Amino acid sequence: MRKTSLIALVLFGALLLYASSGLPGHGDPDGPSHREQSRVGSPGAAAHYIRQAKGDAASPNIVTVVLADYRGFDTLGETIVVFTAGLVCSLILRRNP
Amino acid sequence: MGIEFIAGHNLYWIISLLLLVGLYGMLAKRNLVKKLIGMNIFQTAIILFYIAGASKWNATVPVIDPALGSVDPADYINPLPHTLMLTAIVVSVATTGVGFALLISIYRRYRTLDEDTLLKRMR
Amino acid sequence: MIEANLPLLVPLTFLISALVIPLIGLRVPGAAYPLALAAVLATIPIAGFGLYRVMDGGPVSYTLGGWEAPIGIEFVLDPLASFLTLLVTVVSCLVLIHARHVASVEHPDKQVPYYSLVLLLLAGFCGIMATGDLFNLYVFLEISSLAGYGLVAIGDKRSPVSAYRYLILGSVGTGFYLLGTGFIYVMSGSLNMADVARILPQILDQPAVLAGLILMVTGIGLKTALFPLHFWLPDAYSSASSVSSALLAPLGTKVGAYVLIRILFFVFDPAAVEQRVPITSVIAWLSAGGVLYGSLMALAQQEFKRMLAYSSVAQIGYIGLGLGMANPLGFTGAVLHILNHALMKAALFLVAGNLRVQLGHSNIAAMDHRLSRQMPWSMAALVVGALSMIGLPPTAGFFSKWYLVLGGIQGSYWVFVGVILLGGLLNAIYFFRVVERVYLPFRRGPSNQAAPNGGQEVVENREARFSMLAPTLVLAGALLALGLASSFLVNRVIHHMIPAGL
Amino acid sequence: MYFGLETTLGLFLLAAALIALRLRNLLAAAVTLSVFSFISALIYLVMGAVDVAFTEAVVGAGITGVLFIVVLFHTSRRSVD
Amino acid sequence: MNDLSTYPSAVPLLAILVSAASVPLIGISARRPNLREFWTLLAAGAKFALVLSLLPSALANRVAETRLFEISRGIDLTLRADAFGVYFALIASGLWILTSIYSIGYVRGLKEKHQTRYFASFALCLSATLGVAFAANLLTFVIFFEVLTISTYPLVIHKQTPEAIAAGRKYLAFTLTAGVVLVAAMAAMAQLTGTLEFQPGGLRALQELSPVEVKILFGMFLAGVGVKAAIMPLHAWLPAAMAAPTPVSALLHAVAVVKSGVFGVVRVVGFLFGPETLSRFGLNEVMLWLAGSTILLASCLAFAEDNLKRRLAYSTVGHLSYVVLGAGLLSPSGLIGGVLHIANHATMKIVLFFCAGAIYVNAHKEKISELDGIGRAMPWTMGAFALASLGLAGVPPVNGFVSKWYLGLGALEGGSVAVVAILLISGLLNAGYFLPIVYRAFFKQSENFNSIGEASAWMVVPLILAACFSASMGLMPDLFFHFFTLAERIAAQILEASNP
Amino acid sequence: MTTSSRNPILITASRLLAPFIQLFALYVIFHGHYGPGGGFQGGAMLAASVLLLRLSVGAERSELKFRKSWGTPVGALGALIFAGTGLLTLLLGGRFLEYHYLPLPDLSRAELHSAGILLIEVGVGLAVMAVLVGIYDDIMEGPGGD
Repeated sequence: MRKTSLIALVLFGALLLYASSGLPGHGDPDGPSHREQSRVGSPGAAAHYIRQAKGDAASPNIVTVVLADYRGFDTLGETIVVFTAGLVCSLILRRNP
Repeated sequence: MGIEFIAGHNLYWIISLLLLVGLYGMLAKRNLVKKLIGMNIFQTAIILFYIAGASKWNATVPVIDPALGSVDPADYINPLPHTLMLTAIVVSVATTGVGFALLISIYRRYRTLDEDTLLKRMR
Repeated sequence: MIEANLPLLVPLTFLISALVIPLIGLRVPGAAYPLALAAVLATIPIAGFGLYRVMDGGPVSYTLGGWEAPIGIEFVLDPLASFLTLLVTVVSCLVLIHARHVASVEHPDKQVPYYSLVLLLLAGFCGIMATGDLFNLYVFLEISSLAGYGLVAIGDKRSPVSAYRYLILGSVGTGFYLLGTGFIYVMSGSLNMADVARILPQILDQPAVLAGLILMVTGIGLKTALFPLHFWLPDAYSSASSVSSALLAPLGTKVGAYVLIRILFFVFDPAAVEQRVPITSVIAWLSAGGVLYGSLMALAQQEFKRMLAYSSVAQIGYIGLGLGMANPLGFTGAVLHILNHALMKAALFLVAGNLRVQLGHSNIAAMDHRLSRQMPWSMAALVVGALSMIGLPPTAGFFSKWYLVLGGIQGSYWVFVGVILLGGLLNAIYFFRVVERVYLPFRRGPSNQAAPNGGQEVVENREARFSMLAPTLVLAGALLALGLASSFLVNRVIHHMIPAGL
Repeated sequence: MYFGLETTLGLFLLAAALIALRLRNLLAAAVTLSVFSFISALIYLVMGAVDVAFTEAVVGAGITGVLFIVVLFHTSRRSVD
Repeated sequence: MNDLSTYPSAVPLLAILVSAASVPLIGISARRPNLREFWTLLAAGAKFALVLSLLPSALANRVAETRLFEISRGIDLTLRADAFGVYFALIASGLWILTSIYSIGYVRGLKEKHQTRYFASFALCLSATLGVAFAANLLTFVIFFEVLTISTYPLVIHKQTPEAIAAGRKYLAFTLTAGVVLVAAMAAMAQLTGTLEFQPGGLRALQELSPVEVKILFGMFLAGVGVKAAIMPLHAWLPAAMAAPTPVSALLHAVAVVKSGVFGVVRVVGFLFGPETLSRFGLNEVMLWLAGSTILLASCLAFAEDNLKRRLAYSTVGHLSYVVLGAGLLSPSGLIGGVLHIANHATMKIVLFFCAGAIYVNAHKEKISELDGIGRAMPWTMGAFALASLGLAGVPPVNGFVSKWYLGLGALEGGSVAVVAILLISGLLNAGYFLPIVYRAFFKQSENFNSIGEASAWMVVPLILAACFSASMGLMPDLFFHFFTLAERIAAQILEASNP
Repeated sequence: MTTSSRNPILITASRLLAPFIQLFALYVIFHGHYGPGGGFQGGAMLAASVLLLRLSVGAERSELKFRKSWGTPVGALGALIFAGTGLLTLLLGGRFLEYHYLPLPDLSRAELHSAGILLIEVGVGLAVMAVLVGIYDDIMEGPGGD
């Protein structure tokens, strides 16, 4: 296990180093994820959120709007994850749940 | 490799190191609690990566500020990764919670949290 | 109503019934099982209708919250997804019917959280199938993973330890997937699979994109137990309770395989990726190793469930081989094997469950030929499952291997063809060992003092009850029927799944 | 968006992670993990992710820390590595 | 003569299903032996009648075909009762009737256990054999071939002694490996030629392949079907499988398994590769060498065996290779001889095994050295034994002579004197290892068998019938079922299609 | 061991503190619209306040605030509020979670979305609070062997 995990770590580190060379610089405002349009012309989600959030949900906190509205289903999933965790704990630990 | 490249990427390298540290903790540590600590570090590093990817120079937090007037995407930090990471944090807490439950359950049965001792007692 | 929300309905039904069960269970704990069964039964026609619609009129897209695709989350029901959703619902329905008695014997006072978790697991699986968004997939992956850890933790004495190892490695897997998604998002600016698939050809040369792909595939490979990443699987499946392993073994790894297909073939273009990183070849070679390793390890096991678990490692290898060949025939074989293996493994794990409940153990060394008369039907199902695992015609198992072999020959992968065939023979050896022990008397060894009353021993009937037997036999029958219907499946269903890039 | 600040905090973060993994006293390790969470929350804040920072502070430093300590009280506090 | 016309008919399918349908009936009536045996006999009779009804059209070059449904892309599960198929099916189903009657006497005489399993497996086995006979393409063939493998296994291990279990393992190891090789060969065939359909005279597409490909492919096919045909390096399972009850051995050796193997060899040679391809790549030479050496070696090994059934087994190994030899000659007479030998050897060998079983049931003797004087106690049995022995040695009045004669003619047509020599030598060897048994039985004195008489009528009648049948076949080869005409048809189909 | 100390100062302090934390938590949930905060954070803080009471006063007495067996059912209820909101819009003809189909009169489209967000934040908060407290209670079940 020791040797294999060492190999795994080295490979993983090399992969990360290789990947980081191609990432857009940290804070680069022209990064692909910040653009208004992607390379193939589909709308960039982030820019759309920033422009539309207030009008769409009457709320200045964009993160909340994205969280609960645009990507509300993710949040439902997140709640379910929490619920699942609680259920697992009571399944494992509770004597008579 | 110019100074700009280093300035733009040094955070990624720190994140990479953190990822490695976390993974090391999960794979190589013999104590089960340490594995969980490693998992937390690993997940925090991933979150950090997303947040770093979201940041923009000269932009403000993603809360619309009426004082700014018009809404220009360049003025606000990308909110999407933040949202995703809120979910990821919650998931990580949930996973940790399940891990805790399993730890307690293991300790109840085997009275140890050390992997080597555990393997011995499982025979 | 139903038609407009078709892609969402199956996961949503599971989710909501999983939430309702604890509320009702507070007052009426006995209601958990009927509710869970009702939910699963309700999803089968929906999933069937979904498959029919998709086959009839092409993929169905559904925007959650009414936000169009790259802005909001999209659910897409395409042939592959709807087919596997149907598979999940049908197999889980049979396992749940089987579970009624088994679960009440193995963990009687935990019905409410247990069935709720089962439904959450299924919700996670079906959500993974239906979603068209990379991050949403992660969320569902986590739901199913967490439920899976919980289900594995209920079992024999060592189950929490296996569950803990599963949790740590599963977290590494989902973490890798999340990180890979992060790379893809940072490079492409989108999380929607279809959108990403359109953007990717332009940025495929970027190291971060390839690294993202590798991370995602490694992460999902961990969840799928693709060969060198399989080490959590045998412990987890063998120490979990009968119902849990009967649910997880046939379905859990298959869902992982589905995600691999989705990412490798639908988001990325395998041919274009192959020019830069030989990822499909690596998968194929590792899978070939997995087939041999899993089969050899299965050969060495003394415990039936553990043997089945190692056999799973080998069977996942077959699926990986089919995917790694990256040609239509191999792909067909892989998808067919996902179906067949889900049914075979479900049948065999149900047999293991019958053994555990009726005998109290599933130790191969402690079985003897009386078993074939004590539990004739279960053992018949075991034989059919074994024949299918070996890949003998006309059982279903033969045809998936047939397509895999055809794919291997089409791509001139002679080594893989050899491995597939050799794997079949190894399968024959380790299943035959069990069948022989169950049907034939062995006069040697310390168990010589069998037959106490003068040779003509009285064998009492210890066959499992009807609710356990019926699903087992239905699955065994399905193995025979599907073998004959495989061409129909391939032409009418799987043919439409083959991605355009192949 | 302060370049030097981020890097400095990042190095602190790394140090906290290493310490948390090295400490043999698990209670101390758990506390260090809370510190780790807190530093990461600071970094999120510096990078403009206020919501994430808030959540991380509540969860990482709060709930997880409490649960960690409770678990350690119920199990063993020492680790061999 | 060669223009085959097919017409849709359900009869081939019914012929297969009738014995499969009897399996559950046999299972249900496990507690009522008479009813159970009634089902077996009923199925056997019905099956034979169905196959017989196909004979006229097969003689008229009209082929009944059941096209069921697609089982793989472009390949249907198809049954086609062409001359060769009907020929083999007639032998199999006809001898099944005799074997069933004989089995009843045998298992009751020995009070065997698991009789239900025995008869059920038997019925299933026959279904598979007919499937092999009627298979219109390779995939159908392989499916039934594998079903045959599995359904025979319970028969091999029937006694459940350690010896029988070991034999069962050996049997499965050989046949399953062969099945795997066959599947690989089939897949390669499908990819290279795009079709798996059997065609008289072989597939044209094969001639466009490179010699290496064809040779490897042929080697794989030969290995795949050759295990069941017990070609020499692959024969080891057959003597081991003698641990099975005698009627099973009779079935294995005379009808179902090994004959499916040689049937497969002829199918592969005549309907897949075709004489032209084989002779172009010199592959028939390989077959001749393999078959020739198998014949001689097996005959020599038979000499060394004292166990009667094992000696018969080695004799079988040798005689199967006569068929392979006939196929390898690629001349009309050679093919006729080879094909005829399938039927002739089946009838003769089944007599011999029936005799061995009768001796075992009555006298509990298995060794040849213990059979001194048994001929006086069991005159009918040993008389039939003598007749069949003579037939296998190739002595004229019995049918073995006919096929050997044609094989010899074929060898002369092809100008291979070596083959003629092999035939002569093996005939002598056959006589050499069979006649001493007859001699012992009738002319040596012993007190061992004073107290026993002839076996029960259940066993003696089928035995005598089979012996009479093989004798009359020798006198008039075309007598009952037009076997000779069928063999001519088959040879003509194979050869004329390849030399238009 | 028991984590509840019987120090009267601690008990009083935590009893005094808890309502304020809870108030702040509610503020956080509802303030999510305008600044940082939302259901999850608020729920976690609510849980923290309950945990504070449990830690200081002891589980037996603080159960008055939140009963032990409530963990999963209340969690399910919270998640059900969320899923139910989505289901409601779905039943009223919209897509899942398409808030402007909510049956609230006299509200503009944006306000309906705002109301929907509020609704689900409440659900999330409830679920998170219940589950976190539930996990704590499960862990505190005690070290009995099984």
